[in-house]
Amino acid sequence: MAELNILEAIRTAMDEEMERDDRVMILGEDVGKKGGVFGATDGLWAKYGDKRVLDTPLTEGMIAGAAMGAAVYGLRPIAEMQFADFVYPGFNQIVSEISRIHYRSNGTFSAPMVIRMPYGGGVHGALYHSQSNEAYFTSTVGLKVVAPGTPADAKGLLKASIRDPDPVMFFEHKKTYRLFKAEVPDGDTVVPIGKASVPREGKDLSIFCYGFMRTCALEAAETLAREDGVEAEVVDLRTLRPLDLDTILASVEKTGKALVVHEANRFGGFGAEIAATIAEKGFEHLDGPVTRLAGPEVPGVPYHHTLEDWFMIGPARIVAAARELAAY
Amino acid sequence: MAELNILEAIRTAMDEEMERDDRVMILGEDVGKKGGVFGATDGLWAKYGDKRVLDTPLTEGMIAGAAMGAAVYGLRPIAEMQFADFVYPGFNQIVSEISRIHYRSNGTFSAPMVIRMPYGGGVHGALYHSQSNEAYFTSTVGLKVVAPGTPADAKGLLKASIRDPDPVMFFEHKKTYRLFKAEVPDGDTVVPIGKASVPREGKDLSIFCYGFMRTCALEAAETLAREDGVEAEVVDLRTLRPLDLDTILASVEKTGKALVVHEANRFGGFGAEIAATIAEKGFEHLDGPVTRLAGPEVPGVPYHHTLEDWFMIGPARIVAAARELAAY
Amino acid sequence: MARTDTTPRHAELGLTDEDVLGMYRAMLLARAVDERMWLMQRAGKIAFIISGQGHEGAQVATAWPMRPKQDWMAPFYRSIASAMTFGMTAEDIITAHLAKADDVSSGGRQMPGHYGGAPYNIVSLSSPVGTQVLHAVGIAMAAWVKGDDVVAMTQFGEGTANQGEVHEAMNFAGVHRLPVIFVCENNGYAISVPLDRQVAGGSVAARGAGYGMPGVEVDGGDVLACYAAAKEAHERARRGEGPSLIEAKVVRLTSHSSDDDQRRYRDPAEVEQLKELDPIPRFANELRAGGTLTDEVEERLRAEVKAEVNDASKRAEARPEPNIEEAHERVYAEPIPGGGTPVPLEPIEGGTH
Amino acid sequence: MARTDTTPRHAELGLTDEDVLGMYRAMLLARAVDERMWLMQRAGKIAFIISGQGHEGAQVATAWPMRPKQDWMAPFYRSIASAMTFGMTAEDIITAHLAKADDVSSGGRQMPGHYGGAPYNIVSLSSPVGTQVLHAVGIAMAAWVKGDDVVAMTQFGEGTANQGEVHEAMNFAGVHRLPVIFVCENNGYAISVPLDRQVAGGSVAARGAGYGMPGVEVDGGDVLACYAAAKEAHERARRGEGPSLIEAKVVRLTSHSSDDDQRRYRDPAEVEQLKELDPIPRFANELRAGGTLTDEVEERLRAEVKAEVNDASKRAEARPEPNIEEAHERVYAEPIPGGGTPVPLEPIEGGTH
Ligand SMILES: Cc1ncc(C[n+]2csc(CCOP(=O)(O)OP(=O)(O)O)c2C)c(N)n1
Ligand SMILES: Cc1ncc(C[n+]2csc(CCOP(=O)(O)OP(=O)(O)O)c2C)c(N)n1
Ligand SMILES: [Mg+2]
Ligand SMILES: [Mg+2]
Repeated sequence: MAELNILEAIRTAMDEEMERDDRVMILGEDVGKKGGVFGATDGLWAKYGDKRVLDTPLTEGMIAGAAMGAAVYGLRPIAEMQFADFVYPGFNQIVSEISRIHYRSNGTFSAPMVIRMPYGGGVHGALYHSQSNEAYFTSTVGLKVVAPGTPADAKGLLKASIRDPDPVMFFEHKKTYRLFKAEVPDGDTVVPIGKASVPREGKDLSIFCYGFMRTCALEAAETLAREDGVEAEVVDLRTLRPLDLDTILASVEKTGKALVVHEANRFGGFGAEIAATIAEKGFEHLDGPVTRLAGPEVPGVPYHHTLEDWFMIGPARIVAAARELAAY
Repeated sequence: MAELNILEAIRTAMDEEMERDDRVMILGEDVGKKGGVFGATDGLWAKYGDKRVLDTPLTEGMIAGAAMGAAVYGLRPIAEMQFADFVYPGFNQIVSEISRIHYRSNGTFSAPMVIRMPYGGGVHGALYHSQSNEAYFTSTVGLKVVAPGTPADAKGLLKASIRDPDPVMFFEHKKTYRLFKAEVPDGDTVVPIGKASVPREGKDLSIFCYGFMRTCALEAAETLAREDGVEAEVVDLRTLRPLDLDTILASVEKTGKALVVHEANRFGGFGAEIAATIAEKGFEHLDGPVTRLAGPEVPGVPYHHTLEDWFMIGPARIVAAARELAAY
Repeated sequence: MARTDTTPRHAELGLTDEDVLGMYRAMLLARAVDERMWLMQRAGKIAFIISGQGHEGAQVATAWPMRPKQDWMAPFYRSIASAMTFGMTAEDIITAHLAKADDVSSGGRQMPGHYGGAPYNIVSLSSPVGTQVLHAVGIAMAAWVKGDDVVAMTQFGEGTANQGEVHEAMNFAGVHRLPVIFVCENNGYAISVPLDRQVAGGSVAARGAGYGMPGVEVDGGDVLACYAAAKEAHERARRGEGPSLIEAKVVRLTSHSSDDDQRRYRDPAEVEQLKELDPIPRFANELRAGGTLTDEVEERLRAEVKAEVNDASKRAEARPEPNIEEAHERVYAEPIPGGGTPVPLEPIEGGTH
Repeated sequence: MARTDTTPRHAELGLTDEDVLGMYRAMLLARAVDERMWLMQRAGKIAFIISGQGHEGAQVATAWPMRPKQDWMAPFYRSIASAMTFGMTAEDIITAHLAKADDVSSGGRQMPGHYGGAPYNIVSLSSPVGTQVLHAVGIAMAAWVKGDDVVAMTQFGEGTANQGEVHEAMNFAGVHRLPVIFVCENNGYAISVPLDRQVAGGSVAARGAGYGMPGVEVDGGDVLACYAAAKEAHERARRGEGPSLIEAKVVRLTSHSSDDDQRRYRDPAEVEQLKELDPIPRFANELRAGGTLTDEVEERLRAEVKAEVNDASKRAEARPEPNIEEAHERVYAEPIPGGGTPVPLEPIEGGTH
């Protein structure tokens, strides 16, 4: 077991998969000699060369579309979007093509590929370097959507994503890249897509989260236990599509109360799907309204640090929301 | 009062607004001499000329982006996307630019413009001429989203949208274009954005719908009354963002049961937001789980008529879902 | 076969008489399939048709150098003749239009005109125009990364050439000298919008220079000129010298599609003259002048084609309809048992904070 | 002022001595502001800076023919010198970087480098590269529709030139001969990716031909050549002859931004030589050789600039910070009372099936 941060875990996953399978290649902006703007591909260009770690022109449509062509041909491309905020020029390829080619061709073509995207706020990136835009992809049938919150999950899920026969949108919360180190199993250990984890058990209420919010929720749960005697169960969804309904509903059945937390704005955010599903399928177990704690209804994280702090969700706001729900 | 179908109502709204305000212009593919592929702009090119009814190159990014530039300059552009399915090359401009310029410029710029898009299935259009992709836009802060279901609403809401100081995504269900005629107030009558209507009152359960589903829900409600003695209230949301919470919650308070119906796939669809909100804000009034009836989890409407029928929601399926909920 | 004294043009290009008659036959067949589908549409058997009539010369000629099952093609909705030259059969095309369960393109899931065929290396086409151009480039990139001897070809209209993705595709192909051939079939209209409202400067070929690749304009009704351009582009790609852009000036003999009426926006005189620009009689005349095509051969070919289309239609119509039990299948490559995706190796369970 | 006998180049272009000294001063001021912001960044007062150093010659020169408050500009993140030539003050720029409440660009909502100013006709810039090019075209379109005497200018890098939206913008502008000037500031890198990996064929100017517009390549360190190209483009636009594309070859004297270290990907020898390509001493030498610039004037200008930047910084730092009470405001143009939007005329109520 090595101690890695999330960025290192991601790099290791790609390195191991490229080593294992020569169909795996990386393409994106600045992924080559520079090693990516966050360093996720650092060292891979030197190791695998100019073609398998390919610097593309500054064109996300091309990155997504050419990756799909390569996947159709038989490669296993990993496309990096420099920031999730810049995926939109590639949206047509992702939504019209990558997600649909399998269905539209009656299963005769497929697009096994991964699109990696750093997302999330709290890094002084303002409106265009902070977005949590997972809802655009979780609502798109044909895609899988993954958002790990720990180094082991990042490595194991990225390996699973690269091997997956379907297209996977892989969300990496950039604030977590170097947030902490943790043990990561060596070698070929994968974390299955479609399975949530329960890093903390509790009986009083369930907190559903992913990405950076996992860290915040666990911290909040400690506070709640210490200060309120409230035992919160924390469910880290890890995969957003397909959603692990069994784990979610089992937790709601146990606690009777659900708090859904994410960083993106609330209206139409991914939390709506989680909440609606719990409200429908878990109706009989609910002892309080399914509550959403989400970012404010503004078009993006504002830059100035006090405005950014105002936007971001942290442990304190989770504690406050959980207290209110627990008291219901 | 004139008897118009929805297509005529839309054309009349544009005509009257262009007459009233010379800042209003139309741009899009084939909107000029041909009058649009559905005929929505028929006659306007001949009346207002080549510049105010402008045939653009086949480039949705340009249509959205140039419309925004024109709006910033002071015009009131109406951009037509030939099909909602083809909006994605313009997604970057809509999401990154049009929805955000007001906030990011601290209110000093704005983009008063309308994007009209024919959407929806049931017209043998298959995966790429049938999409109900409203959820991508309802989750985008900074946009308003409108989806009328009657000729009077289509005219009144389009006029309101053209006059609105913010960008409006205007969804026109193409199956409803010529579905029926109904009375439409003459002249300057607008329907306010942000207000639902209640075309049928009922006490047993509430059906929330919009667009073509309004027609289906009303038909279903008649069947339910006749065959089951169940009085369903039908709420036509008309505006999807901002959502008329007062009307929605008042209806739930009255009936205790909510059925949310839309044509798009269920997971992450706009219905999730409606359902989640009802589940949270209307929790105390609910006598049954908030139920969603939505399209299946496939990437689009398949073409063959039996497959298309399988996909589409009609009155019969609404009746079935309502029966189950009423019996809860 | 009667022959003239001078070497015919096609021989200079290395084509045998058989080759050119084969090309001619392919054009006749594509046209016959196309016409049959309009009949079926009028008979209510097909909901929609979008035609390749007028494009057949350029399509057969540019697809001719392509090596079936080795090279790849990313077609567009008018590519009936290209797709058939590259391997699809008349029956495949008609089956797709009838949306039958075993339609090779989509099993009845897509509208007519959305060609594709895994066994033929023809990438499944969607509707948003221009997206396929990037797929061809991605395939060429993959072949280049792997060192495979593969050329990718893609077709699109002149209206589509203005889409951003087409620009991104050509530029990327130019940067890495990828083995890809861009064929723009310029028929002067994008639905109702004429060339001068679509393409600034009026020439798509002129854009090649901005991507460091040759941009050649050819008369799309001159079959051998189209062939020569494509042959050169194919060799260039195989020599590792990179992509080529071919703009073939063709005519759209029909309305945009069965949903359109071109008399609304096209000058009646212009519509009147269209027939004269039909590439099929033009090629026939050339082959007759050179003595390659005789009445007798013509008759035989037309009879063969007619029989082939009749047979194909009959067989296609007899195929099974899709059934709704499968409508929700093949969304993901494999079913997801219990919400999880199978992955090949040992998974770890639970969280690991 | 000492003068030589021959007519100086700038006089031939119709520029007075005052004009060129004004241009030189504008370059000095932009550089001084830029350098000051790096200092503030190192001092922890600014989280991020992205520099225009090396681009000032091309920027001041191309913006010079533009008519403030009549023409429009859609800048990019290196456009410090352009934006200041077109009306923004040193204080505006520094205030934006400090994210103060009354920052004209965004009131502290956007990152440093995202210029905009309603009073100056400078369109608010976002981060996704290239989007602004379409805004400039849309403004030009609106002016053309209304018949206004307005020219729009936009700037972008050579990496950005490959984005699809830029292609769509140029093509549309070419189709309708819109009054817009495209300035590509080619500094040879898009972050770490060099020109030959970005631009197939190596020339952005060469793309003009594919859009029916002149594409001119100029030495971005030759201020007067840039001015001449922009002046001609501006006149052309006003004459209704349509858009122009100017590719100015400039140098990026700094790393891409304060988050980047160009020594990771750029040859040390290349980095070493950058200083020699600085447009400021180049222009100074030209003006000195012509006798327009003397030691005395230089000294005065530098002193003025220094004082201006000091004052601007002081005033900017004293401005108020944004407060969170307003953070949720100005999402929509007006508040939505009770979920409804006010519309000017009599509404109807309820449904009307
Ligand atoms: C992205 C997108 N926008 C709009 C359409 C609707 N549409 C289908 S074909 C077409 C015109 C295409 O013109 P061109 O590229 O010249 O090809 P042609 O049909 O003339 O062969 C349009 C606008 C579409 N399919 N995709
Ligand atoms: C759509 C998008 N993708 C990626 C980025 C990240 N990014 C910012 S600047 C830049 C390089 C731009 O290069 P160029 O256009 O040559 O301008 P330069 O910075 O060299 O002046 C990149 C990749 C972005 N801002 N927007
Ligand atoms: Mg065409
Ligand atoms: Mg550059």
